[in-house]
Amino acid sequence: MTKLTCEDTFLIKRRDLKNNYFSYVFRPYSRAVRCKPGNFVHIRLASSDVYFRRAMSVASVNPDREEIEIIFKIFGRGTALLAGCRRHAPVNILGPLGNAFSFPRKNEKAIIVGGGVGFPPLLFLASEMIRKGYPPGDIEFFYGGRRSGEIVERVRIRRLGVNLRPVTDDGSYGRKGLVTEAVEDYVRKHAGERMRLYGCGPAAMLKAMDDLGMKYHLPGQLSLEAPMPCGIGVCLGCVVPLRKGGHARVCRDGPVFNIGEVLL
Amino acid sequence: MTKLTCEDTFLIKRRDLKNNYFSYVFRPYSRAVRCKPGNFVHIRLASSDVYFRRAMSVASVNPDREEIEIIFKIFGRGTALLAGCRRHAPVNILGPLGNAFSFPRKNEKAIIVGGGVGFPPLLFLASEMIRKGYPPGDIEFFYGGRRSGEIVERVRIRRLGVNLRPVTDDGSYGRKGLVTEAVEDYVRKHAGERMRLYGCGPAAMLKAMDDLGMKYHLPGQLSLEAPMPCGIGVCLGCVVPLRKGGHARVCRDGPVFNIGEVLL
Amino acid sequence: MTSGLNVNIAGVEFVNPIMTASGCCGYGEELTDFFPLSRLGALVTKTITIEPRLGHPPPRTAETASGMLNAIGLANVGVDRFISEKIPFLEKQKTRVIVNVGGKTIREYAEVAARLNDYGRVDMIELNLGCPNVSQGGMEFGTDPRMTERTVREVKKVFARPVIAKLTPNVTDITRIALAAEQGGADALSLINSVVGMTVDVDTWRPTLTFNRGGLTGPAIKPIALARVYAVYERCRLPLIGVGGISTYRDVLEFFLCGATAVQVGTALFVEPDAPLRIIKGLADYIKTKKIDHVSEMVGKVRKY
Amino acid sequence: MTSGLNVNIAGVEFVNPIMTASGCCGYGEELTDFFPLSRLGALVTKTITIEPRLGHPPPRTAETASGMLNAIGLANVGVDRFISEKIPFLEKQKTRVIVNVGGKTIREYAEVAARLNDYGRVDMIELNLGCPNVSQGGMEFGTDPRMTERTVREVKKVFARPVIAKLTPNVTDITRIALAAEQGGADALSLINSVVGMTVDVDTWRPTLTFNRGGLTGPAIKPIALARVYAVYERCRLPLIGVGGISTYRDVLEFFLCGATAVQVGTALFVEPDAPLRIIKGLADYIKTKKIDHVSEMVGKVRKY
Ligand SMILES: Cc1cc2nc3c(=O)[nH]c(=O)nc-3n(C[C@H](O)[C@H](O)[C@H](O)COP(=O)(O)OP(=O)(O)OC[C@H]3O[C@@H](n4cnc5c(N)ncnc54)[C@H](O)[C@@H]3O)c2cc1C
Ligand SMILES: Cc1cc2nc3c(=O)[nH]c(=O)nc-3n(C[C@H](O)[C@H](O)[C@H](O)COP(=O)(O)OP(=O)(O)OC[C@H]3O[C@@H](n4cnc5c(N)ncnc54)[C@H](O)[C@@H]3O)c2cc1C
Ligand SMILES: Cc1cc2nc3c(=O)[nH]c(=O)nc-3n(C[C@H](O)[C@H](O)[C@H](O)COP(=O)(O)O)c2cc1C
Ligand SMILES: Cc1cc2nc3c(=O)[nH]c(=O)nc-3n(C[C@H](O)[C@H](O)[C@H](O)COP(=O)(O)O)c2cc1C
Ligand code: FES
Ligand code: FES
Repeated sequence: MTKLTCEDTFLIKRRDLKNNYFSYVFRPYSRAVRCKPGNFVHIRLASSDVYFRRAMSVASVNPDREEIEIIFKIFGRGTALLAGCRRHAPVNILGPLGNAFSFPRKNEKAIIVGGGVGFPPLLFLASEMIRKGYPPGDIEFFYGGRRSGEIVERVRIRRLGVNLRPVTDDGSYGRKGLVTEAVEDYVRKHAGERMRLYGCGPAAMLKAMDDLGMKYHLPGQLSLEAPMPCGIGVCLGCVVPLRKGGHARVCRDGPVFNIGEVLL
Repeated sequence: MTKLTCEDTFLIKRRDLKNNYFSYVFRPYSRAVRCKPGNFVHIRLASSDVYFRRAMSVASVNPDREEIEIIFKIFGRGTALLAGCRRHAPVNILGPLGNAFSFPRKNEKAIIVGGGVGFPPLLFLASEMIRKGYPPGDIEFFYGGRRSGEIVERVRIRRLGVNLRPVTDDGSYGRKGLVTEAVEDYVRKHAGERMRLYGCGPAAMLKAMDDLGMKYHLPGQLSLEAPMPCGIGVCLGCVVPLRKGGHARVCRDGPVFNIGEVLL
Repeated sequence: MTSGLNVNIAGVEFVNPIMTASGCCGYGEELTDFFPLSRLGALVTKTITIEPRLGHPPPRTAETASGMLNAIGLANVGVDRFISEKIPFLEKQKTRVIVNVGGKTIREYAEVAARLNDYGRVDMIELNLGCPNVSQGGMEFGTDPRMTERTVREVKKVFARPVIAKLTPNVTDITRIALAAEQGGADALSLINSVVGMTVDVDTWRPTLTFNRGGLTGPAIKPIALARVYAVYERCRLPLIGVGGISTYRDVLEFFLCGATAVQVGTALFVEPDAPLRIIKGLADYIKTKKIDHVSEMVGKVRKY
Repeated sequence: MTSGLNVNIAGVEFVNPIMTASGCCGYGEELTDFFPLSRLGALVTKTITIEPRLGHPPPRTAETASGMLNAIGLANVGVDRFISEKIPFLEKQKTRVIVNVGGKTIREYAEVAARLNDYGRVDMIELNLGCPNVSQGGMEFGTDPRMTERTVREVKKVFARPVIAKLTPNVTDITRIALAAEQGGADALSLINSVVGMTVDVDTWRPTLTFNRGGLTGPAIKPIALARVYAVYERCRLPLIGVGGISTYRDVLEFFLCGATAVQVGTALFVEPDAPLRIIKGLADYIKTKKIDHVSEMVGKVRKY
């Protein structure tokens, strides 16, 4: 069995998506082929302030060219440092880590719900579903953000053939309001149809998704975030409480959990 | 009075002098005009391993363009990090710090002796002496290194019009042996002439220069090195014992000391 | 098995002096994704207590300058599940296994030790005498010499193989605690456990950890650990296992020179799970280059001024 | 004088809560190259002893991960030269002056304090009760509650203005020492002094400092300092001055929230001599943005779990 390891790779493509969002492509990353939607990589940012790696969901892969992409937003020290990387800079990556989303059944509609910087793993999920033969038209891609500028990579998402349903807090792009309100309207309107929910985004959104899934008895999965010192399951720092009692590690038992599994 | 401060500047010229030597030019550095031969700047290298600044002698200035130059060799973590800076990178500089060399009298020959990476402040010294009207032909510029490749910036030194006298351990360039042996031969041969010694280099070389100055009753100055946490005289970390008793701070009472002053 | 690296502590042979520290490698399962555990000198498990423990609610880790703060709160599966679920896995691993043991009372320490005594797979136990992250038990044991001595003595009565006492640095004079552990019959000492610390999230005005304070670890504390190892080495003859801020083979050399016979790598595993491999290779190369026959030749050899 | 920043400690008014820590700003002369000392809340001098001291031979500082180790050994000009050479300079500075005092015996502390009592320029004295860098004096005073209490008491008898006790973190329970200092009559406490540490130069196998061990300071120890401030704040009512690893105004907020009324900036001055100006500005902006009338409103207000 090939072992996991920390791998030095290079930032070979760096796109500024505006509004503090960036897309980074790393190559050569020998484990690109093993990355599945939901997996994340743990990125080293050698600096005195930022001692831990930072987790970043895989946003796309090109296994032939041994490339992976991440998309991130500057939030604090860690991501600011990451944003300072120049093209060709060496970057140390540990991964792929965590579990993956399970694909919907053929007869299920996929209700994908991304909030803010939670959309990258869902972009990967949608792409992979389509690549595996799932009809793009059966994918509802809800994407919530504060303002129009926070809905990035729209063209790219549309190009997949999915139904992009943008929602902004201020209505500056797409529907106005909370993305989960839009989802609930959709779910109610299509009551009786088979659907599967997929969500990734801020804590409040995940909680609303979880409630919604349980209320309408819809199956689905949520990808969680937590500060992750190790990312591999040994430090027990990233735990979340489970509904059935006990803790789960977001990094290893997740980051993807079934709706209803975690006490959000 | 204008106060000292830490100043952000940019690496605008980066020359690889081979054999791990580099010349860096920073701009705009508003205090360039204040730098005198012997002064050093204290350079910040934000990193977890390298908490302190690193001292670097000023190798040249261009006051009109607000530029200063340093020349360094990769030695350990600090200089390795410095060498990793790319062009246009911001660099924080504190300085100019320390005292300066005093120029020779008109009737004195200047015997300048650089060992390894000790030559940059002497390069600045020679240039400034010449600019102030001192005849280049009266400057003997001894420059010792291990191998030929370690004698850098030869053309530039020669172009000053000084008598460059290279010495290498293995004889691969210039005279073979120790630079201080060459100096002693010269001093002995020119006994009776008025001379002033200037030295900067490894500890053993400085010791030999000090002995030589005292043996032949020659005045002169040596520029010392010490690990410098603060560089401004407040931590008392960089002290050296004085011959008359007590300690002197290399950063503030030096780095330039008279021959015979310090217990080397 | 690189020659020159094997060490013997209290009669137990280790292929090399690099262990993974308690609480930083779980029970070993996850690390097998990175390397066969046989590459390690030993694996030291998370602290095992008599009852399973969930630990403190999250957040229970925080980042600090060159280090981290944690108050996991001794989350563990408890000795029963450790025996039924983890020992079978460990049976298949060709490495030394040191089980770290904790408790709220001396009796609890002894009970866990007694249960483990029946399992030959447990080569040694290490007593966690100074965990800053629990309200009851932990700290008291390691800050009071009498408690230290009694805890070790009671455990020695019920556990037939060697017992290591792991000491806390949060004391005025660690050598007194070390000598007390020796008096109690300890076969070796591990030092140090984490250093009490605290940080505050200035955006929320809340402590960064739900337990309010926690244990500081990582490169930041290496000088603290080295000073403790050296102080104890000067006064106590037990073999010492150095822990605290190790991430490179050069860090390990510092610990050897200060008197450690072996070392444990903790927080560094979070940044680089395969750090032990890099460290072992670095050590092997170092002794080869320096023509040192055996790492033991360096132990305590710092050339003190 | 930005409003909302002034603080009062034991009846003495400070324009702001930012002081420069002992041993990190000499006697103030050098810092005037960077800013007028009037910008500071106070300047705390290097420890003054009865006799002049050269300190330990170099090397006496070393770099560590996010910090440094030092064993300067209380090098200072002695109280006589301090009075004749430094006080005249300080007379001209419009800042509060706190003179840090050390000694090998209680008597020496008292003698220095008595000499300084005659100079009104000395607004307060701070007793260095825990310097890890001298063989005699220093540490003992701050690790034994009785010695702490007696030292403070004797000094209070001869020095008429407020006396600050500066505590060492190298103890099992700092609150006991704090209460002892209070008992002895201390008007305020500074915490913490440096943390005992050691590092080894693996190229030479020598300690990096000629004193072998030294004191760890800088960002690395900030969580240690915060935990001590918070522990003492919970038990002791004296005003606290936080020290340890401060380099930004956000660090200062953490200290306020944990219970410090003022803070000292030490090692950070080495990296950035004008750090105090940046910090003062950051604080002023923070309270303005957050609509906090006065920094004192934050003291001890960490929202404990
Ligand atoms: C599985 C997973 C996938 C993610 N995917 C993405 C993504 O695709 N795009 C994206 O923009 N963001 C992603 N994140 C979030 C990202 O990892 C950053 O943590 C987040 O953006 C915070 O930004 P920062 O590091 O700049 O913040 P900072 O201000 O540097 O850190 C925020 C706080 O969290 C703490 N912290 C940060 N990282 C850790 C850690 N590893 N361990 C412990 N504490 C820590 C810091 O100490 C600080 O208190 C993901 C997180 C997880 C867990
Ligand atoms: C006045 C002066 C002028 C100098 N001019 C030059 C020059 O022109 N060109 C040049 O190449 N070099 C110059 N140096 C030396 C330079 O500052 C570096 O210290 C030296 O090159 C060591 O390299 P490093 O930092 O990579 O080594 P490292 O391995 O990073 O450091 C070497 C050792 O010194 C310690 N150390 C380094 N810096 C400090 C500090 N500031 N305080 C305390 N300890 C420290 C480190 O901890 C380590 O133990 C000068 C030094 C001085 C004092
Ligand atoms: C997240 C975490 C959990 C820990 N859990 C334990 C534990 O359960 N028992 C124990 O004795 N030490 C525990 N420790 C302390 C380590 O074993 C080690 O003593 C300490 O981290 C110092 O080493 P390091 O700096 O290499 O991490 C833990 C440390 C960390 C960081
Ligand atoms: C080089 C140096 C010298 C010091 N000298 C003294 C001293 O003479 N007296 C004293 O009480 N503290 C002394 N200290 C301790 C500082 O005042 C302060 O308590 C400690 O450095 C922690 O703060 P910091 O992390 O901000 O530096 C010294 C610290 C350093 C780094
Ligand atoms: S991040 Fe360490 S267990 Fe999840
Ligand atoms: S480097 Fe601090 S006094 Fe010289």
